[in-house]
Amino acid sequence: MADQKKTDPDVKFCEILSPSELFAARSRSHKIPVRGQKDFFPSDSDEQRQRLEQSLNEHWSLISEERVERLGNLVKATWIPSEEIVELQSPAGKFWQTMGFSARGKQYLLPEEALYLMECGNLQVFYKDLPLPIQDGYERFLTSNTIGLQQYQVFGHLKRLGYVVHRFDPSSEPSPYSRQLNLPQSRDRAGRQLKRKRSTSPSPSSSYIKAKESTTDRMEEESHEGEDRKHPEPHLTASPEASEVQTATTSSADEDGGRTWWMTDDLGESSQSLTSGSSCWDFSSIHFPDLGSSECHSSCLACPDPSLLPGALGVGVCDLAPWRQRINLRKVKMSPKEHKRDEDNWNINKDKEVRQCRNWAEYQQLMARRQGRRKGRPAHLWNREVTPLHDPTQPVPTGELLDKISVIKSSNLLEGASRLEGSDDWRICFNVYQPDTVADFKKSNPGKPYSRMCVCSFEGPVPDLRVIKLLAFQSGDIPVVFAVVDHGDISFYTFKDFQLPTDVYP
Amino acid sequence: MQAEFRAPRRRARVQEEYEAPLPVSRVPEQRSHFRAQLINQHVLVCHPDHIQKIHNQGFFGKGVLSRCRPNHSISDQWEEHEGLFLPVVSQSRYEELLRWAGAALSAEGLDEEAVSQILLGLSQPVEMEDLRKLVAKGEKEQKVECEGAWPGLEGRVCPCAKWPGPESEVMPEAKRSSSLDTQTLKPNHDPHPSSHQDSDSNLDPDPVSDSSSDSDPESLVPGPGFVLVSDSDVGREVKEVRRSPLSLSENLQLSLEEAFFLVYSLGCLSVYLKKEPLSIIELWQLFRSLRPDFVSSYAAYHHCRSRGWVPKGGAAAKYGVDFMLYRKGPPFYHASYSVVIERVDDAFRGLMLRPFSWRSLAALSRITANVSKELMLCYIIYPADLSEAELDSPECLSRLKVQEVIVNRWVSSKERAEQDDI
Amino acid sequence: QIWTRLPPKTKFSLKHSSDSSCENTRVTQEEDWSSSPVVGVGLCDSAPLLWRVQDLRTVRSRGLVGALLGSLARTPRQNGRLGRPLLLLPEEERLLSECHALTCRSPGELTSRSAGAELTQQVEQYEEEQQRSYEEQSVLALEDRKSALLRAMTSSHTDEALRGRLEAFDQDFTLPRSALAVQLSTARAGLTYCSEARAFLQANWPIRARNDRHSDVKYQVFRDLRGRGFYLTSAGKFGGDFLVYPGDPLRFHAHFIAICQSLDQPVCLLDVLTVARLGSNVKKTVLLCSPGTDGEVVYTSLQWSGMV
Amino acid sequence: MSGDPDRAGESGSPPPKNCILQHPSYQLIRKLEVEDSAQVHAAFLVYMDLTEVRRWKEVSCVKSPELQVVLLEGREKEGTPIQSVLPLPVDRSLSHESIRRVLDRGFPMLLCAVASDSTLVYQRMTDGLVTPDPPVGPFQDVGRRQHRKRRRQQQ
Repeated sequence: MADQKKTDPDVKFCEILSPSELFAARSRSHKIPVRGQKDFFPSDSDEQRQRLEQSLNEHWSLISEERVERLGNLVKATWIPSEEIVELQSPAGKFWQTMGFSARGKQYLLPEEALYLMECGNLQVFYKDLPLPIQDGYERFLTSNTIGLQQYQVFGHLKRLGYVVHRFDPSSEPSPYSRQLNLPQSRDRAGRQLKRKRSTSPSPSSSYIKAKESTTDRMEEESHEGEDRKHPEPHLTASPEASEVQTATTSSADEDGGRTWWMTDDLGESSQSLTSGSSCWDFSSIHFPDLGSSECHSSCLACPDPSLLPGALGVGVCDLAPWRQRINLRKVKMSPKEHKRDEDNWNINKDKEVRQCRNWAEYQQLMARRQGRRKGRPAHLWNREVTPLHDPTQPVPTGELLDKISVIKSSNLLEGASRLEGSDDWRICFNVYQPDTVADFKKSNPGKPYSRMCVCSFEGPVPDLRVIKLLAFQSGDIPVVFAVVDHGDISFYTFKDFQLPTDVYP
Repeated sequence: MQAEFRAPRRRARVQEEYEAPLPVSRVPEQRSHFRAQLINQHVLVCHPDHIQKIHNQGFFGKGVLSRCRPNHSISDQWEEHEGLFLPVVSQSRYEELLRWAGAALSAEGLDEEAVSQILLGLSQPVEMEDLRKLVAKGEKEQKVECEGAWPGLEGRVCPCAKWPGPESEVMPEAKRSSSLDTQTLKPNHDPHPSSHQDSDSNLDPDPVSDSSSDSDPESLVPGPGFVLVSDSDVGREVKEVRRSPLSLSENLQLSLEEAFFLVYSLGCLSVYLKKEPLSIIELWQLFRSLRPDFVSSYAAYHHCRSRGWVPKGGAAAKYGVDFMLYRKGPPFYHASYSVVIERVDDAFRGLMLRPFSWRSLAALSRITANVSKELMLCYIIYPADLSEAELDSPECLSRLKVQEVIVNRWVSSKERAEQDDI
Repeated sequence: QIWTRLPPKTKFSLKHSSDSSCENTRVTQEEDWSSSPVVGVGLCDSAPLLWRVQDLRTVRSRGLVGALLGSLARTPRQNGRLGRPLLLLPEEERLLSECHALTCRSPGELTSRSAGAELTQQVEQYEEEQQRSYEEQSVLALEDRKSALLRAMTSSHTDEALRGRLEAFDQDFTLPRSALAVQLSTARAGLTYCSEARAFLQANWPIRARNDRHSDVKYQVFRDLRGRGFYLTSAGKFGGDFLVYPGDPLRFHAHFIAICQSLDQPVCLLDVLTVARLGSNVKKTVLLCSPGTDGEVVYTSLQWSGMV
Repeated sequence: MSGDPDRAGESGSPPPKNCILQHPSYQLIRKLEVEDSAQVHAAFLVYMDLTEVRRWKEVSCVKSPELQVVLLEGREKEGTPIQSVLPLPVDRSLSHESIRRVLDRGFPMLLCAVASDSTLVYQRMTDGLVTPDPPVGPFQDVGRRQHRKRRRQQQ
């Protein structure tokens, strides 16, 4: 450096401050000049030119400013290229609460942490006994092995806002299965070690893994934050069906791969046997069971026709009396409005002709006869292989109507997610913790992250449903945020699971 | 991670009554079946009564000349003339209407002479006395007018610049004050047809100034078959009452999804091609051939309807999405969601109905947020073993699944103001 | 900078391509490059970054804006104003390299620098300089203390007392080592390049895959608009390719959102509506830009119409 | 409700005459023999909107031989310049080239996206670079005045 200065001062590039400049820098301002209102049209006015010149001057003086710190405020460290980490040579500063890790009795920083601290003027990193300029930090620390430039941009952006940002290590997260069972995390170190070796992403050097091992033993935080959800308006109710489906599918989906196939296979079989069985039933021979008729006080149900039962299953006479006692026979209280609706509802049991039917075949014949008679049931809709889902001549309340036409099943992000294979193109990069948690933050027990970051390039693809499901499955109940880097701009997007609630108007 | 449900926002001023969620009867005695016509791959409802019911109960379709509800009138300028409220048209406009009527008559096979005879008869001034008598006859006259939209062969003129259908009549001078009278005549008249014209004008800083809503809503009152022709060419303004030469009968256009929903899910509509009503299968196959992505877009539409929401495709064009989702209906609530439909296979890989880039997503998310709506991706999941043959019937819908995803922009810092230096 | 004075509604279509002033400006600009200093680029994770203030000024004077990525030295913990390094857009990088105005400075230089005896020498030099800096700063600190004392004591103390204190300072004062002000350099020190080395440097420039059609289209549009005096930045968050400014973005708002596509490339009408809508929301004109067959770029302005 | 459910409910009765098919302008558009019937319908809706709702003058339909679509041309008011309108169903895509083809006719152009339920969205397309109107604000006064002056000069 200095040597070059002497030999060839003309072509030498130098942004190194003299001692007097360094001394003067101690008292420089830390304020950022406020930018003035912009113009819309460039004109050739001197006024505009002057303003531009002033803005540019301000800009360059800000940009060219070099970092000058008191030696005593700087933490010294060395770059270890073989392990791609930075080892502290002097005691760590306040940053130690949220960054770094100890191993082998020494303190280390990850390259992105070290670079960020260099940019903040907290850390001076030496390599071969010479201090590294920030440029060398960027060019040496940020590689495809550690963390790329775009990932660092996101890291820096969040750190500058005060967030705590840690690398996401999939193997240190509880599996979705144990999360669901709410298992306390295993403290078996050997087992975890094994898991980590399998981990593919993000790929820190092995020494980092070992080093981190000793510090990151932690219990998964069990408490779930009470979410303060807005209550939907009165008529708006999330369909209970949807939530049922969700729990049912998550439980099956979260099962080990070994058992999922068994379950689905079983389901398929049972449904098949059901349909094949139904096709050979003779409806004219099946009488309606007489359950509720008040005229008939028979207290026994006759044995069912053995031909309807699976082989070797004997079913005897059923005494109804004990069952009757258990049935709640109290009259349902209804508001006048409900009464009215009930009356509006055409009750099939009040129909004389229907009550004369003795079996399904007769009932169906009756319906067919009526259909022929019925006005307003156009043949081109009803006498074809596909008929409307709803018959407008048989009115039902809106809620029921909506149920009837709900033929498309709802899915959720976890459904079928466990069978998806991970990909290298999409992975979660960071765990992010809110700035206001910094005060009580413990690296050894960071608790539940506020969100997880997946860094992607603006020129790259938008995640498809597969990716959204995959990452949602990996992340559990913590939202995944896609940090999209467009050169200097970073935008953050979330893709959250949603089920449109059913909205019933009378 | 489940997205939080945001309560839909009610409109500040609601100027109409809510009739019913869907155009189906809820008592067995009252039956209604509607009819639409397939023209140029579009489904149009022509019968004024059908239009009213289909639009007001569930907000299906759009008047082809109006911004939502069919409420187009022959003139947006109305005047009181000797006790009657009449639409004003200029002499040139009147002549234009006459020419059209002539063309229509010629198209029906009339020779030139007959046409000019009819037109001559049409353009004679009408005495106010006669007109008052006609008005007094009231509804009976209206019925007749309803039947034919065009001057008939018998030369009988149908004075029918009316719109929409049965609720049109000559308004007596006490236009609004004699509310009892008007109400009985016009049971479902919307006094402020323009009230939800720009459905989002409150929150949506529509880029263009909303000049059209400045026009006095009262002036859009449906008119009679008579117009006040003003001729200012001769120095001073002359005004005379004449018959309107033709009806500008407005149709209700249904999107393919809306039409198929009314036919298949509610069973309350028949769609005719020429004079033949189409079966469900025929309609399904026809719509699929018209729009390759019809299965997906219908599945998404059907899903939202079956959850009780009102999807509208037209409004969505303004925001570059497939449809907007309203609670209850556009007159009552602001749209809650901008919906984009995506089709995915069994492995949840996109089949790219609309190839998304971060660029287009950024723009969509930004404009959606600008008008306080949420961006919803609606994925239609096709099972791997769904055959082409199965897709040829709407029964394949039960094999599809739907996954909604809400896309939100997360702001990393609340206090960080959006950079103004753009 | 003639083109910043263009009337706002100038047409630049095929028909007007013969406009001679436009051609001249562009040619002049390219020639100008040969006299300007070569810009040194550092590659970080294959992204082209500029580090030296001189280089940043050079590209800015050529109307290239780039994007600042680093924490600002003065107040690092905020995102409103960022500092060095400056990331070049691919189009800026290409423009510079085609004008032979770019060279790559890899950290490899540093490695070669740090060999054996040379390294030892460098370390010694570093320590010497730090020692010298310490001594100079000690002097400065002492002066500083003295003048502070003088200011504080003039009114209430006698000259003698003052002189006593000052002498005591001279004898006793030592600047604590920890109070030494040190610089954390931003850019790596090194040689600048003289213009003669241009051809040689060009050969050194890493070849990058730029084969896809879209980047070619974008580059042609970028080059053309820059040639007309506009400043361009990335417009991702507005759904476009470039934000187009009539002058330096420090002082002006962008007028256009440029969307680059080849003439025959079909675009989904819904996408057009989306971006036109957004353009009107942010009061900018959406500009469809396509390179024509004869090398001229065709522009069509797209505005949300007042027809509702 | 003044409906006539019985009559309406009969499936056998013939549908009412359709008004659109008899509209004279519709016949005019059909005579252009453009095969894309969805575009033809879009053009008709735009034609009706221009003439009936917006009251444009001298509206005519022309066929673009290169694009095989119906274009509309007319004046917003009497005495104002002619404008070309390209009606297009909203689910279509278009290339910059096809926009240029319409612009090459030499008139200011509007692109009209026609949604499936007949909603219309108009976009103005202009050759070259059209500087947007400056945002309103006190600081803009100088620029705005100059802007107006410039615009006037160009006209």
